[in-house]
Amino acid sequence: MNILKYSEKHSAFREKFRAFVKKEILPNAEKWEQDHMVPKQAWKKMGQEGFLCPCVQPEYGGPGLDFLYTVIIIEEMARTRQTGLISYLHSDIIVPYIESFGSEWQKKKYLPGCVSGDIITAVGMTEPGAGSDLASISTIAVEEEGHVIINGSKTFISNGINCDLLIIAVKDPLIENPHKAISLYLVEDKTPGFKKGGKLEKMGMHSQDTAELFFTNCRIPVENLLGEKGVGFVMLMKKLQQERLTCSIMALNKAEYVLEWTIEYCKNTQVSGRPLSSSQSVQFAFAEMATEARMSRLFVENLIADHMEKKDIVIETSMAKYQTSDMANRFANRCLDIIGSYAMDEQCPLVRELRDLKVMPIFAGTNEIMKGIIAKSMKL
Amino acid sequence: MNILKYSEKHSAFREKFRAFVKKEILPNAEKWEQDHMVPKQAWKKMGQEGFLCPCVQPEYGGPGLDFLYTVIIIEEMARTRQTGLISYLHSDIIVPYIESFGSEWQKKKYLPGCVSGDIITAVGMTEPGAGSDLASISTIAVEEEGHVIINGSKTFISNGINCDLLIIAVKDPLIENPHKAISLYLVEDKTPGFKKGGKLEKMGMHSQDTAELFFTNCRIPVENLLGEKGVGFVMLMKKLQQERLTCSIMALNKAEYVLEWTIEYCKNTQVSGRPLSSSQSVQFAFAEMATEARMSRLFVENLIADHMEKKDIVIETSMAKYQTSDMANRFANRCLDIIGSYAMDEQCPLVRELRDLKVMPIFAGTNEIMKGIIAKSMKL
Amino acid sequence: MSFKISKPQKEIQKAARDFAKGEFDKDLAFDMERAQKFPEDVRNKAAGLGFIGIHYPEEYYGAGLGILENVLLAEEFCKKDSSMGIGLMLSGFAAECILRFGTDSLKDRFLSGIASGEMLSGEAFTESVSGYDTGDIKTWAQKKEDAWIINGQKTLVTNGGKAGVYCVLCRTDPGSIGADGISMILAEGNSEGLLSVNPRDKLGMRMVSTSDLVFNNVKVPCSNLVGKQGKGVLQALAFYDEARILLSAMALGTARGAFLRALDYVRQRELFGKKLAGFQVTRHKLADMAMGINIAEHLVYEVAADFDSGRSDSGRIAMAGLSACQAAIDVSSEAIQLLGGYGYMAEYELERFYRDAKSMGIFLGNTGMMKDIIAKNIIEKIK
Amino acid sequence: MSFKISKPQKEIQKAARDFAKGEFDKDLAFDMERAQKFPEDVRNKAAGLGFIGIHYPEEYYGAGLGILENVLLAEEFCKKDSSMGIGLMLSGFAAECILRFGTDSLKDRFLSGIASGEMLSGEAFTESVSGYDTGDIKTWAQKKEDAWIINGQKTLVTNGGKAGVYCVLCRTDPGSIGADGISMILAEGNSEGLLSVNPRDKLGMRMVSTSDLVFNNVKVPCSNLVGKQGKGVLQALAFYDEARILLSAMALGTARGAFLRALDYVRQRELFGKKLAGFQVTRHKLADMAMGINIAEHLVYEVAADFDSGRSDSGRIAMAGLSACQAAIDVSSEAIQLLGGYGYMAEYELERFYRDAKSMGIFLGNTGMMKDIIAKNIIEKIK
Repeated sequence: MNILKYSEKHSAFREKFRAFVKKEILPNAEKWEQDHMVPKQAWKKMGQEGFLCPCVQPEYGGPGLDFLYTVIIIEEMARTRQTGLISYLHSDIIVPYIESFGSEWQKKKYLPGCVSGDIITAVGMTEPGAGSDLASISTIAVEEEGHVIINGSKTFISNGINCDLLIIAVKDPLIENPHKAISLYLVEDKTPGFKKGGKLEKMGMHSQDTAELFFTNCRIPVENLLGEKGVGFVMLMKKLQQERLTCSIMALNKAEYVLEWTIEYCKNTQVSGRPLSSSQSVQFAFAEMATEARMSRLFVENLIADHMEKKDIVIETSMAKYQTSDMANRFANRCLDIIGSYAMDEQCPLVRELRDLKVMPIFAGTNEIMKGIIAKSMKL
Repeated sequence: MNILKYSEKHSAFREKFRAFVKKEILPNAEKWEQDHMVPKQAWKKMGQEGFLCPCVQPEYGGPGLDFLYTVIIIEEMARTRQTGLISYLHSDIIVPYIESFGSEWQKKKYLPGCVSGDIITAVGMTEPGAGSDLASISTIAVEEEGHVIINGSKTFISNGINCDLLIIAVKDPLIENPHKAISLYLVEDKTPGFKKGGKLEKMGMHSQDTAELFFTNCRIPVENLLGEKGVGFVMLMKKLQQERLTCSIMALNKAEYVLEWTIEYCKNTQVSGRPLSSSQSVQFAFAEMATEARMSRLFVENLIADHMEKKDIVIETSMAKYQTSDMANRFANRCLDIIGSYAMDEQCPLVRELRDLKVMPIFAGTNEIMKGIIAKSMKL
Repeated sequence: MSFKISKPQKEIQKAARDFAKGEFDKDLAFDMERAQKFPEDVRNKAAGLGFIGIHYPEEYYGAGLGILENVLLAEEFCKKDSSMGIGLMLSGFAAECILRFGTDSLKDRFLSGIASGEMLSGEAFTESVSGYDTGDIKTWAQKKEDAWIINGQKTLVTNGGKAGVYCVLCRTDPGSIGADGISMILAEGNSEGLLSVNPRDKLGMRMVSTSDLVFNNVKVPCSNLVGKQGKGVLQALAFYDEARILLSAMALGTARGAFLRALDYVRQRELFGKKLAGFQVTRHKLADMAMGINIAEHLVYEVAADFDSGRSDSGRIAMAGLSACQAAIDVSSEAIQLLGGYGYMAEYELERFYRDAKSMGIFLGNTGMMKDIIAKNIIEKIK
Repeated sequence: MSFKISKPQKEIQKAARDFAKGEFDKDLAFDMERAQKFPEDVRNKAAGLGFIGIHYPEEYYGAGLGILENVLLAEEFCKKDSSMGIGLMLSGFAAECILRFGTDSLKDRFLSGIASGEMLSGEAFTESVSGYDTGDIKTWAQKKEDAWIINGQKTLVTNGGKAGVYCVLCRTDPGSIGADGISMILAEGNSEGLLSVNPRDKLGMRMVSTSDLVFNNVKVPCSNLVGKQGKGVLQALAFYDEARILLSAMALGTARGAFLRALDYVRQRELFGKKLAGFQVTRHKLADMAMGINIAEHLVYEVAADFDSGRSDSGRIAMAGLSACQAAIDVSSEAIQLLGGYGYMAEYELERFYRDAKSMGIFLGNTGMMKDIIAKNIIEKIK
């Protein structure tokens, strides 16, 4: 039973995006990986062709499409062998904060650029001393004569170098309850006092410009407050469902890609005159992984459908985030083991997947945080 | 998103069946387990109340209901702490052979009794030398003057003692190709030459009367041929989908029952003044199992919907059969480990589940057979 | 290095193997296991040959040998028949409390009887369903003249209702809470006021009885105190370590027995015209099973030899226990699957091995508890 | 029993630890690993101190010690830095073929150079992407007067392009098929007609080069034949066994190094106002990690000591390899998870340990191959 009802328009969009991937992304993937950076131009091309922020409403320059267009972009992106043009972070995780909580002025000012690719966004939550535990952040913001002064630092920020606009989580030092002390602000690139650190050297996601960000008496106008003051936590909570869901879609598609690639490789690679796939243990491994991938896809697609109906599935998306990212890592490990020596070679596509996937159980809330959330919902 | 659309009639049926379970099954479960047998009277009561063969058409005495009624009965049966009143084997695996392949005469003769509970059925495939490999059976049938003479033996036959009617798979010794040599026949209890062996002592499923069956020059009329001669294999293949699906529904519900029971137990059992469920590792275990159960349910329900639309999902049901039966066993093992010493005690409901569940990865085609089927479909 | 047992140890191993081969009858085991009984003549013969309490000093009918020798016995017995092996090896359960902490007079009174097969012993420790909560004890013993008067209720007592002597954890300091103020006192099985109730119908380990004990003004001599007053919980924890070594060996033997039965079957059985042992997936299962057993063997023998050398590490013992019980569960479970329908039938023994294996895993203390112990040792010890 | 290394072995262990502490600089390792190079001065110092070829006889600059001592070095080095340890320990890869089967003259020519740090060695065995298909060999050597003329192409050669000598599997019997008729012949790295091509960019083990070798009428003296003509595959299989022991030790050290880094982190890092090491789930992860390491240690030390005693069992070696590589992968993977975002950052080293671990698991021969070996041994040996 097909859960998601893709129309012909959706299919045409997918074809169009596939052509774009083939022409603009795949030929550049190696270079971006080597450069540890995607040029801003690539983001602009994405925007020009209508592949950024598909869900932003037309009054703010967006195409106002449904969430299935987002799904299509993530699915295709999962097979591009690069993670730097991390459009789902921009389109489906960060920009929705502005569209949902921004003032009319903010929306008019920023959203059209987000859609066109002229504004690349980043979100600054994590700090050296605060990862999964947002309440313990120590970047502070103080109001002063119509301005807000930010001091502190953020780390592991995706799009950290490329970003033109940053949503930052800060604490009001005067409020004791950490859950009421956190606000979100919009900080533009080149604001005095906002400094970008060097790119961080990571295991994978090499084309992704992850960086530290520093704030030293960084002054921004009070109008840059996103939503209401002190409700940062609440706003974050409201967006977790879509964040986890999009991560799940990416992880699921990565897992499927890893499995499909391996099956093809084993069918076509002969050792001692027999294809690798003729080994019974390899066949059973594929049968087991195919079963899990099938179940996972059904689960995620069902969540997509529910999400589109605006149901509260924050627990279920926590399940999916942990299950898909865990599965993708298990698949990469197992498939590398199956294929033999070629698995040591960076030419082998699975190698990059192994390196890239390793962060998925960590980011967007570690899988341990996810399990804690699920357990909490069970009222144990 | 709810995959299955239960109507109010379905819900009323479930309530009615629950009441029946409470009144007629639960109070007797312990005795049946001790007796290693369910009295025929219990089958008759099931039939009288309309809980046998819900899908048999009215012209043969059945209620002609949809497959969701079957699902409801299996789901509720999974929580009865007995496996002897194995109605899904009768109603949803064996009787469908008669309804699908039987002659009009056979259907008129046998189906009303199957529905009413006057006829309990069994199916004889497995032999001492042939389990998963049906082609190697050695029970033979030879035609002789309008009769068929059967010689051989069958083993591990559920309802082996109680059965009033047996569908038996036999080989024509004159045909070499085993795939064209197998036919199915209907053998009534008390036919001369048909002898039931003693109940087999098993690890679990104690209320289930599993037996060996012996055939010594057992003569049955040629009219008892089910379907056409030599197409036994084909008929069996056609029914595998529903067989695997019903087993999956049972295993899934057993897994859910095991998990639910354990969660309740751990919430309500204090050690050193704290409930067992307050331990973080126990909470994570529950979160992980809840996630898998959730995914599995979605998968199985989706297959139920597809099956009701008569889609070919024989591969997917093979996936489900292996996944659910494997999951149920893992859950039982893990949950017993979680609850501590009470897990050694036959009073603890999980103990019986552990014993009963152990056969599910073996029967209805071992899970290794399932994986082989899945792999074959991938054309490796 | 490679653990090489000595020649005398090999002889003990062989004697155990011969004994099991001669005395552990399959049909007898089947019947007794169902009836939850142990064949007493087998116990008597085993005792007569010195197989019970081999680690007791010679003056108490022991052989003055170590835990390692006892481990070899346990392994051989359980390899031949898990249920019989368990029943025999737990004859003197908790008597190690007497052996390690008791006075000579107590040893003389009880160890001799156990080693000669005349009596069983058991632990009356826990009062909680979890089975291992030694701190939360309400049973108390009051000193009156030359005697302790014991009142309270114990649960999940091994050899409950059958033992000639129980090692009872009692609160002897009335004002104490938690683990402090608890002492270990022996109570004979036939003491007045001592009642065995609620005998358990168990998943496995069924040749050993388990019940609750009710103490109603049970009076025992003051000299029945084992070890130091107030140190009962510490002594119990030390005993658990020792008991876990033995249990690991029983699990290791059970794994081996299941493995050999499965190996035998897959070498003979054909499927689709080919021996089961010829299928790669079968072969990989055998490899996994053998590896689990190999790992358990290493860990179990090591902690046994360490114990005999006066080194005992709870963390390593927990690892040995986990690995051996997991091997027993996994190997017997997979063995059942390899035998298919036959594996599920009682006649083929494997379902019994599996039930015994799973029960031992629970009896050991569950995985969470074992990991807690391991982690505590790591975090405290590794600098 | 409990594996207790001797005092001289402990001294070797300590010397290795001190050397690694002094010479394995974290920043240097980071840079060299990215550049896929090994710091030659570290190799020279190690050779000067006798850390290379410790198992070679003294006349060839070795220390006349066993594999077990080499295992202790590998473990210590990889514990400190997996990449540096791998780079150092594989300096003389495949030279054991010379050590075990070569003439004294070959030993003198090559082992001395390897042990003194002057040259590297490598194996030129496989011609298949699978990396382990020693039967399907087309490279052939033709005898002409006093020389072998080698033609063909080898793939996935360790130290390819860097080694002073390669141990080459060649078909010397032109009419042969499969494993028969294949011999092992040494070719020096600077031989005319020998070309290293296609250097690999690898997931891990990046301080060791890997490339293909093209042999175009490469002429080597007849005396370069190692062992017996036609027995090349058997010798290669024996070498794989020995190599797997060393690889297991490297993996064991990698697991240990990752574990200690994670332990250190969770003891310091706080989450929700509590030390990470205080969460039960963290503690259980540590328990699992420690248990994996403990198991691998037992199995690896045993096969090393067995090898030194002249007993070598391919099945047990495969078990040691599987358990050690799996421990390295699991422990480094879980360590990354425990460190969260930091774990993913190169600066914290664990991502490198994980890449090295995964690469070693593949280099060892994959799980399927190891289980095939184990199963073969079981089914052939156990009666």
